[in-house]
Amino acid sequence: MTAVAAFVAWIGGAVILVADGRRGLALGLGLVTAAIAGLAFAAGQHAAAIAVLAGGAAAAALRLRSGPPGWGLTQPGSTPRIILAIVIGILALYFATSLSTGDGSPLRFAWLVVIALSAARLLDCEEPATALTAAATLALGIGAVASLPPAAAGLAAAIVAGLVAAGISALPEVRPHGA
Amino acid sequence: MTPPALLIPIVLPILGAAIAATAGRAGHGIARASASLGVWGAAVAVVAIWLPVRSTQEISLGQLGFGSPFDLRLDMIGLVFSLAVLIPAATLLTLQPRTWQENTVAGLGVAAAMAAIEAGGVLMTAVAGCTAATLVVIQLDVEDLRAPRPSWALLLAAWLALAWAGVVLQVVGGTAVYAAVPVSAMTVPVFALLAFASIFGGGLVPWRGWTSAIWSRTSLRAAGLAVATLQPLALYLFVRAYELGDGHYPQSWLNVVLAAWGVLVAFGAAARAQAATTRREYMAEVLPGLAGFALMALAVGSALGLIAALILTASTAIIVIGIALLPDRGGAPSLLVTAAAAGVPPGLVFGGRILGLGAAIEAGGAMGLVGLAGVATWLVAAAAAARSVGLPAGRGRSAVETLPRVAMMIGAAMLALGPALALAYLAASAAAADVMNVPALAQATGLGTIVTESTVVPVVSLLGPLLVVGAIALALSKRTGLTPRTGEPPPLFPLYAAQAAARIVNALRRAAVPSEYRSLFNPRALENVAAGGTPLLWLASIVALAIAVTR
Amino acid sequence: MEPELAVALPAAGAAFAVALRPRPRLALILGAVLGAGGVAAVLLATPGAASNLLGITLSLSAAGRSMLIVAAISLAFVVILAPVNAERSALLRWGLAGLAGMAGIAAAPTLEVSVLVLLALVVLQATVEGGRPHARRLRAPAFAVALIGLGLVFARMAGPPVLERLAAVGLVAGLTAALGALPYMHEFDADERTATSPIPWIAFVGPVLAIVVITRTHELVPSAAGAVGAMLIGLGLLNIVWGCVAAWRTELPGAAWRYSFIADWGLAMCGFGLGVAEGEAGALLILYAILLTRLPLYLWSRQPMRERAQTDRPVNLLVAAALAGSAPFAGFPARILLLRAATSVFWPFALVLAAALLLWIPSSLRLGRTMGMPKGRQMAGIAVALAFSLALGLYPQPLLLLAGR
Amino acid sequence: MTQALAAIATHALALVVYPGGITLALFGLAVETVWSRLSGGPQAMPRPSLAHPLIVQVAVALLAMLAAVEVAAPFNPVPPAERNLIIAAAALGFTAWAELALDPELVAHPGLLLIIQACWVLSVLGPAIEPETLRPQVLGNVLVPGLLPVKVACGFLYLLCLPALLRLWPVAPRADRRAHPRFNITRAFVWFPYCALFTTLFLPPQGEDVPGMLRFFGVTAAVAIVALVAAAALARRGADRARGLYSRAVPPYSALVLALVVVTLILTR
Repeated sequence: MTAVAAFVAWIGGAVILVADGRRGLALGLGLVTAAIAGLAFAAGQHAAAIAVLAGGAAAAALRLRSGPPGWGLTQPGSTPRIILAIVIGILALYFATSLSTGDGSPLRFAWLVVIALSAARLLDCEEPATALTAAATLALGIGAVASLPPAAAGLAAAIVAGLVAAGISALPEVRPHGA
Repeated sequence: MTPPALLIPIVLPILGAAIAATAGRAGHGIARASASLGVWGAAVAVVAIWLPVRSTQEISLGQLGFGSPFDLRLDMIGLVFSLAVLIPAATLLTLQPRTWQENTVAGLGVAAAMAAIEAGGVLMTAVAGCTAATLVVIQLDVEDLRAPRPSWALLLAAWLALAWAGVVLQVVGGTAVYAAVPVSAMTVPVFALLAFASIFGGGLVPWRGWTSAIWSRTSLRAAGLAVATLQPLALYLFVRAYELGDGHYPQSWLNVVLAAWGVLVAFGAAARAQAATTRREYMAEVLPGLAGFALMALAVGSALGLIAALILTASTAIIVIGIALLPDRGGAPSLLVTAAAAGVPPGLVFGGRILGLGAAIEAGGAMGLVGLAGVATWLVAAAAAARSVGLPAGRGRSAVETLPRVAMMIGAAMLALGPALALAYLAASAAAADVMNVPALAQATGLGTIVTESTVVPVVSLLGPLLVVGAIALALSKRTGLTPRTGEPPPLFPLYAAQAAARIVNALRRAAVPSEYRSLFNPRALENVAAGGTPLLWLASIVALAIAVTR
Repeated sequence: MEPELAVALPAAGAAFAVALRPRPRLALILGAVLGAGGVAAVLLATPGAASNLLGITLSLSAAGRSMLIVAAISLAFVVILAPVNAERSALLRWGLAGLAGMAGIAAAPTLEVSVLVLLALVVLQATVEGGRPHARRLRAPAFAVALIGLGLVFARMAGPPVLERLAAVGLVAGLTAALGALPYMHEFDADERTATSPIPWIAFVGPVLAIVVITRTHELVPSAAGAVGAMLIGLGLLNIVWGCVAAWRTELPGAAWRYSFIADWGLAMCGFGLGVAEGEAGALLILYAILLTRLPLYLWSRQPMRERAQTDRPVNLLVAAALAGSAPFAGFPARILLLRAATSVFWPFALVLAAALLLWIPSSLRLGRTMGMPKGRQMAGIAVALAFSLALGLYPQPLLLLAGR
Repeated sequence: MTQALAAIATHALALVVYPGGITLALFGLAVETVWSRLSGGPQAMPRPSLAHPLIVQVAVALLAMLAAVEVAAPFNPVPPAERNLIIAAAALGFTAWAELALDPELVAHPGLLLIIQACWVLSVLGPAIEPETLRPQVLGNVLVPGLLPVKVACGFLYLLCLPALLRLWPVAPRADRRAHPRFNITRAFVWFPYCALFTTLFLPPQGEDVPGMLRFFGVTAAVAIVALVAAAALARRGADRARGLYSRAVPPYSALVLALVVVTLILTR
C-alpha cells in the first residue's frame, strides 16, 4: 500500500514536472496530495492525512482556475523533463532503499521525489501558474516530512502545509509591470 | 581626584568637537575656540589628575562586549604621551584657522588618541587607535580630497593587527590588560603583530611613507595634526610592549632588529632630505627622521634608551608645531627650526640623541654597531639640514595658516632647552619606571648631571655655559656673513635605491593582462554568470559541496 | 501567549495596511499600533519559554528574540525617517509582513514549520508586482526552501554518516540560497523596488532565518558539525572576497550595495562556521549592523543613486568608515570577536580573515559616495544609522546579552 | 648649590679658556699659519673682527669648543668621568655642516665630505663598541691585545680622513676658484679638537703634570704635522688624485675596518 502511494507520489511529481497546462498541473498536485495523505493514513496519522488531503485538494482545485488551458503534458521540448523525472526517481530510489536503512523506504522515497521534482520544476518554468503549483507541491512535501514519523511536529505541520499549499494556489497570477 | 576623572581628558575634546559641530555653523571662530579649548582642557585635566597623586590611577567601568573591559589608566608614561599628543594638537587648533567640520573631526580624533593612551588594555587601545586613524584620514580628506594621505587600508591593517595581538594575548594569557598579561603570553608573534601595528600605523618606514608624503599637500593644517596624533601612538605601543614583557621584549634580537629598523627609518629620511629640491620637501623628512631616532633609542632595551626615546618623543611633539607653522620661505624661523630638529647643540634634540646613541653603544655588541650607524645617520641628517638652507621655498602655503614668529620662538626654545635635559631626564626616568626596572643609578641623578653606565653627562654645567657663550657670540656676530645662494644645491648623493623602487612600482602599476589573454578572464562575464540566477551553477555548486564534505 | 501575539499582531497590522491602502494615514496608524503590539509581545516573551495556545508549540530563542527586536527597531526608524521617494504605509506594510514571517520562523517548533512559513513569505513577495517575471522572482528563494527540505529529508533518514553530511549540504546550501549569497545569488535589478527585490532576503529576513537554520542544523545533524562549519567558512570566504571585489568594481551602484550585503554575510557565515561563542557573537554583531546600519543606509542611498549624485563630504566618509568596519563603528568589535574565534580555533585562518577584512575599504568608499549630499530627513536617517553603528561599535554588550551571549 | 656653581664655573673655564676657546684658537692659528706658508697662501693672517665675527666663525668656534672639552688634555677642568665621545664626534661633525649652511664657499664636494665623515665616525666610535664605554681616555688606555688591531686600523683611518675633514685637500669649492688657498679662520678653530681627539683616543693618557701636558701637546702637534704633510703630498698630486683616493680607497678601507670591528666583536664574545 505504502509502496503504491510512493509510486503515485513520483507519478504526481513527474506530471507536475512535465505538464504546462492547468489541468495537468492540477492532476499532478492531486496525485501528490493523494499519495502523501495515503502515506500519512498508513502511518496512523489520520488527522494529518485529512489536513494534507484538504489543503492539497483545495490547492489542486484552485489550480484549475488559472494558468494555461489544457493538459500540456507532452509539449514539444518536454522530453528532457521526462528523462529528468526518471533520473530523479532512480536517485531517490537509491537513497531511500540502498543508502538509508530501516523501515519506511516508501515514505523516504515519496519525500525525496516530491521535493526534488517540485524543485526541478521551479528551476525550469516561466509560467506563474506552474511555479505556484511547484511551490504548493513543495509545501505538501515538506509538510509530509514534518508530519510523518520520526518527526514530532505532527498535525500542526500538516495543517500549516495544507494551508500554505492552498494559500499558494489561491494567490492571483502576477505579470511584471516593467522596471 | 577620583578615578572617574580619568574620563575627563577624553570627554573634553569630544565636548569641544560637539560644540564646534553645533555652533560652528554660526562662525568658524566659535568652532575653533571650542575645539581648541576642549583639547587644552584635556591637557590641563591630565596634569591635574596626575599631579596630586603622582602615581598610577585606574578605573574599570565593566565589559564592553567584545572581550575587552572598559578600563582606563593614567600612569606617568600615559601622562608623557598624552601631553605629546595634546599640546601640539591644542596649539595647532588654536593658532590655525579651520572650518567647523575640520575642527569637529580633529577634536574627535584627539579624543580617540587620548582614549588609546588611557586604555587599560591592548584591545581598547586598538579600538581607540583605529578610531583616531580613521578620523585622521577623514580630516585629511575633508581638507583636500585629492591631496596625498595615508592609505586607509594600511592604517586599518595596522590597528587590526594590534587587535589581533590583543586577542592572541587573551587566548594565550587569558587577558589583554597591560598590567595583568602574564610575561609568558608576550611571545614573538604577538610582538611581531604589535610591531606591525606600530610601524605602519605611525608611518615608521625607511621608504617615503605617509608621514613624508602628506607634507606635499598644499595646506598643512591637517598634516600637522595627523602626525602629531598618530606618530606618538605608534611609539607608545612599543613602550607598552616593555610593560607586557616585564621590561623586556620576548627575545633580545628583537631589540637589535627594531633598533636597526629605527636607524634605517632615520637614514631613509636623511637620505631623502639631502636630495630634496625644495625646503618643503626637506621639512617633510624632518619628523620621520626624529621618529626613527626615537624608535632606535626605544629599542635599545635599557632604561637609558627608553628615557632618551621619551625625551626625543617629547621634543618631536614640540617641533611638529614649529614645522606646521613654518612658511615655506627661508629666513631665521626656518633656520632655527631646522637647527633644532637636526640636533644642533645645545638643543634638547641634541641631548636626547646623545643619550639614545650612548645607550646603544653602551649596550655593546650588535647594538653598538647600530649606535655607530646612528651617529653616521645623524651626520647625514645634519648635512641635509645644512643644505636645506640654500633650497628654494617650493609651493607656497596660505599665509593664514603659518606663523613664522611662533615657529621661530619654538625653534629657539628647543635650542635653548638643552640645559633642561636633566629635568627632562628626571621626568622621563620616572615614566620609564612604569614599564621597566630603572637602575638606581639612573634615578639618583641630580638636576645638573645625567649618569650613564660609562659616563656622566654634565648637562647644566656644560650646556649652560655653552648656551650663554653662544648667545653672546651670536648676538655680536655679523649676520651679513650669510652668503647669498646661487641656484639649487645638488644632492649630496643620488638616491639610486629610491629611483629603482620607483621604476619597479611604475612597472607594476602599468602591468595589465595582455590583450590576447583578456578573453580568458572577463570579470563582467563572471559577474553575469554568478549574479544571473543560473540554475546550472546552483546545481553544480551543490554537487561540489556534496563531494567536498562526503569524500 | 507572547509568541503567538508576536506572529499574529504584525501579521494583522500588515493585513490592515493592505486592506486600507486607499487610506494610507489610517493604514499607517493601525499598522504601527499592531506592529508595536507585536514588538511588545516579543519584548515580553521569555527566551525558551514554550506556548501552546493553538495546538502548536511556539517559543523564541534568545538570539532569535534579539534579532526580531533589532529588526523591529530597524523597521521603525526606516518608517519614521522614510526616504522622500518611499511611501511610509507601503514600507510599514511590507515590513510588518516580513516581521510576522520572521516571528513565525523564529518561534516555529521545528525547522520544517519554519521553512513552510518561509515558503509562504517567498510566494507572498513574488506575488507583489515587480520588475522581474513572477517565476524568476520565485525561483531562487523557493529553490532554497527545496534544498532545506531535502536536507531535512536526509536528516530524517537512518543510515551511514554520509546521509547526515548530505543533510548538512542541503541545509547550508539552502540557507545560502535563501539569503541570495554566492553561489546562489538571486537575480537582481538595481531599479527594482526594494520590497520586491532580493534585498529583503539578505538584509531583513535573512538574519532570523540564519539563526534558526544554523541552530536547528546543529540539533538535527550533530555529528556533521564539522562539515557544517567547513561549508559555512568556505562559502563565507567566497562571499567575502567576491562581495568586496564586486562591490568595488561593478558598474551599477545599486548592484554594489547588494554585493556589500553579500560580503557582510560572508563574515557572518565565517563567524557561525567557527562554532565557538566568540565567533557566533561576532556574527550576531554583523547581522545587527546589517539591520541597523547597512539596510537603512541602502534605502537612503537609492534616491541619490537615481539622481547620480556622488559626493565626498565628511558624512560620506563617515558612512564609508561605518560600512568598512572601521572603529569606532559596529564592524570593528565584530571583527575583533571573529579574529579571537579564529585564533582560538586555527590561527592561520585568523591571518586569512585579517587580510580579507581590508577588502571592505575600496567598496565602502564607493558606497559612501552614493549617499550624495544628504539633507533633511535623509540626513537625520543617516545620522541615526551611524549612531546605531557607533553604539554597537563601542558598547555591544547589551545586545549580546539580549542574545544570550 | 655651591657645587653646581663650581661645576658651571669649571666647565665655562674649560669651554672658553682651556682646552676650549683660547687654547684651540692659539693652536689652530699657529698650525693654520704653517699650512698657509706650506701651501703658498697669504703670508699674513687676516684680522678677523673680534667685535663682530662672522656668524659661521661663531658657530664653528662654539662647536669646536664643545668638542675640545671632551679631550683628555692634562689639567682639563672637565673631570674625566664627564667626558663623552659622542658629544665630541657630533660637535666636530657639525662643524663642516655649519660651514655648508652658513658659508657654502668653504665646503668643497659636500657629498664626498659626507662619505669621509662617515668613515671618520667609524674610526672614532669603532674602538668604543667592544669596551662599551664612551669615555675617550678609557679608550686611549685600552691595550688589550685582542682590541689592538681595531685600534690601530681605526687610528690609521682617522689619519687618512683628517686632511679631507680639515679641507686641506686640493679640492676647491665650486664657488671658490682662488689660485692659492686662503687663510681659513674657521678651519683654525677645528685643528685642535681633531688632532687632540686622535691623541686622546689612540694613545694612552698623559699624566696630570707639566711633562704630561707637553707630551700631550707634542703628540697633538705631531698629528697636525702628519696631516699637513699628507695634505702637502696630496696637493702635489692634484685634485683628481685626491678625489680618487677619498672616493675609491678610503671607503673600501673603511669597510675593511668595519669588518674587523665586527670580527673582533664576534671573537671577543
